[in-house]
Amino acid sequence: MKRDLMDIVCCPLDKHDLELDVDVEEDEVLEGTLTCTDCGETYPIEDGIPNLLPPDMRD
Amino acid sequence: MKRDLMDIVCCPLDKHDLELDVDVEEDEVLEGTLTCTDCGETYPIEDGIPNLLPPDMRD
Amino acid sequence: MSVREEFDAWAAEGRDKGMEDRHWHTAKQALARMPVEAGDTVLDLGTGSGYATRALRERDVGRAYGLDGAPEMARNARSYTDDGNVGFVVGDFGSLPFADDSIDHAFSMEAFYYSDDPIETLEELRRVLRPGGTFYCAVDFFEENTYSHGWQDTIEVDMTLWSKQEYRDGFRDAGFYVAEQDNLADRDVEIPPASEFPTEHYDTREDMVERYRVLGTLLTVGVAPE
Amino acid sequence: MSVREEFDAWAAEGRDKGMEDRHWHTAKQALARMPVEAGDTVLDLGTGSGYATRALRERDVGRAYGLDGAPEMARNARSYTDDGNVGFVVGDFGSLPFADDSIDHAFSMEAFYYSDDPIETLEELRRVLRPGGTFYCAVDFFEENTYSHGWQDTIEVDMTLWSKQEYRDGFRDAGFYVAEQDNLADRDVEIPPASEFPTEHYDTREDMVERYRVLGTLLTVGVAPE
Ligand SMILES: Nc1ncnc2c1ncn2[C@@H]1O[C@H](CSCC[C@H](N)C(=O)O)[C@@H](O)[C@H]1O
Ligand SMILES: Nc1ncnc2c1ncn2[C@@H]1O[C@H](CSCC[C@H](N)C(=O)O)[C@@H](O)[C@H]1O
Repeated sequence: MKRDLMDIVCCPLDKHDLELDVDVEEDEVLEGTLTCTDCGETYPIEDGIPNLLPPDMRD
Repeated sequence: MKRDLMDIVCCPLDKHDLELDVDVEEDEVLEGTLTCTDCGETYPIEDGIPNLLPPDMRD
Repeated sequence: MSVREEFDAWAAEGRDKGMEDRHWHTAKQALARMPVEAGDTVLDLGTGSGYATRALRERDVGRAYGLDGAPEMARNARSYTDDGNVGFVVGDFGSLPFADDSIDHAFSMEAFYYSDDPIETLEELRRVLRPGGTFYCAVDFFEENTYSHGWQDTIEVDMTLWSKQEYRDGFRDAGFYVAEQDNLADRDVEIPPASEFPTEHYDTREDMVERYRVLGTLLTVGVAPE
Repeated sequence: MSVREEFDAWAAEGRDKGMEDRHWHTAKQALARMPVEAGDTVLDLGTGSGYATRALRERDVGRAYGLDGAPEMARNARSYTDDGNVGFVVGDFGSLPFADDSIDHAFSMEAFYYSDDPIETLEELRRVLRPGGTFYCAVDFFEENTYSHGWQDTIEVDMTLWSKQEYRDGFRDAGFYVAEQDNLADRDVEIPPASEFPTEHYDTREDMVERYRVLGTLLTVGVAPE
């Protein structure tokens, strides 16, 4: 994901802003974590794709 | 014109309600006059068709 | 010349019927897309022969009104139907004789660009449409359709030649949301084989195909906000 | 079975590409009607192979995002483009991970009816669209298209079978204005001569013509109010 996705993305559960932690970045963020600034729920970024499914639908 | 046109028709100039005077009526109003309840401008109904052009465009 | 004089003359010559036949090819497509419901009140601006007003009524709307600035057009239109829920009114695009929020949906074919002041006309439409009401505006005379540019020379009423982008911008300037824009292909007009070109109007078959099947009729759909 | 399991399996079998080829026939018509402007942010719901996301980007929008509930679909979609202004997100229709008013226009082809709760999905869309933003919802699976009714038997995700009227009502229940509804004819699919019928799927040529050229794809366009 490109960093400018942060402008519009939010926590799918409570719609609060997310915080980005980057593990691997090239042209875009390839691995990392998005954390809700309100409820603290975390969402993984894998192979450049953020997984923003509600946690109970993730697996 | 049918009388139910009165529900939605208004003076083209100031958008106030019109008052209907009927001269000839069969199934619908064939001849008559529409008069603005505010500015007093009159609009003819001829052969069942109201002429609601602004007066300066009428002829 | 005034709209009244120009188009009263057309009506007297029976040109209302000829337009109906030609315009139906694409007007029917625009009409089919309109989200009208049973009981709605709908308006056809620059109704000419009134065919679109009649077609909307067939979709079970409550009342369908056709407005035209030429009394002879309205008179002809009235003579083509005896449906009591269809009515015709003589009036001008720039000063609509309808109350605020009184119309559910409005349609116009090949008429909008004759307006004296198109933005004013759009503002008037916004005023008379209820929130969420649509204005389906269909025109063959537009910037990208270069084949239409010569029409102005044959008509004494001033015509507005907007591009697709100018239609979107104009609708927004007047406070409409723009919901859709499309070129409606005329698939009904017959296009002769290549050997018959040049014709009176087209140098090549490709030109005529571009005019009708590609450029067709420009439809812009506006939605009135709250 | 969950959306994730069902459609991850489809992605693994390469069915995303087959859908792209078939759905393009009518999806391209819906996309062409969208009133997008340069710089807009657009969203493709249930993006599959991502073809509509890519097509919107070609219209010079600023950013085009495809959302899909199946990670393998999003992974495939990502692999088909290296345009930095196209992005893919895994997420569910019922809990969109986008801020209020953050999207200019949204599109969806053959995906909406998989939603767990279609009204909730429409409400979510209304929330993320800015006032005046549109949702172009295209489906082949709808009540009037009886040829599609059997699909549910082959898919383990529950599908919503709405009629044209139910689409209009559902959009309005969720607070959308309905700007347009249309059946987009698939004119690209080849229909064999009558002598080749019955085929595996159609008893008669007339049936196949009705399915593709008449019923086609149902498009409903909603506009988000203030
Ligand atoms: N300013 C204006 N106010 C009201 N009617 C107008 C107008 N300018 C043009 N018209 C009307 O618009 C019509 C254009 S011709 C198109 C007629 C019809 N809609 C059709 O598709 O065939 C004429 O009948 C003309 O009288
Ligand atoms: N509830 C849900 N949330 C997110 N995506 C969903 C979903 N239900 C179905 N989908 C996705 O919607 C897609 C339907 S298949 C259609 C794909 C593409 N739009 C095309 O036209 O070909 C699948 O990729 C599936 O994973």
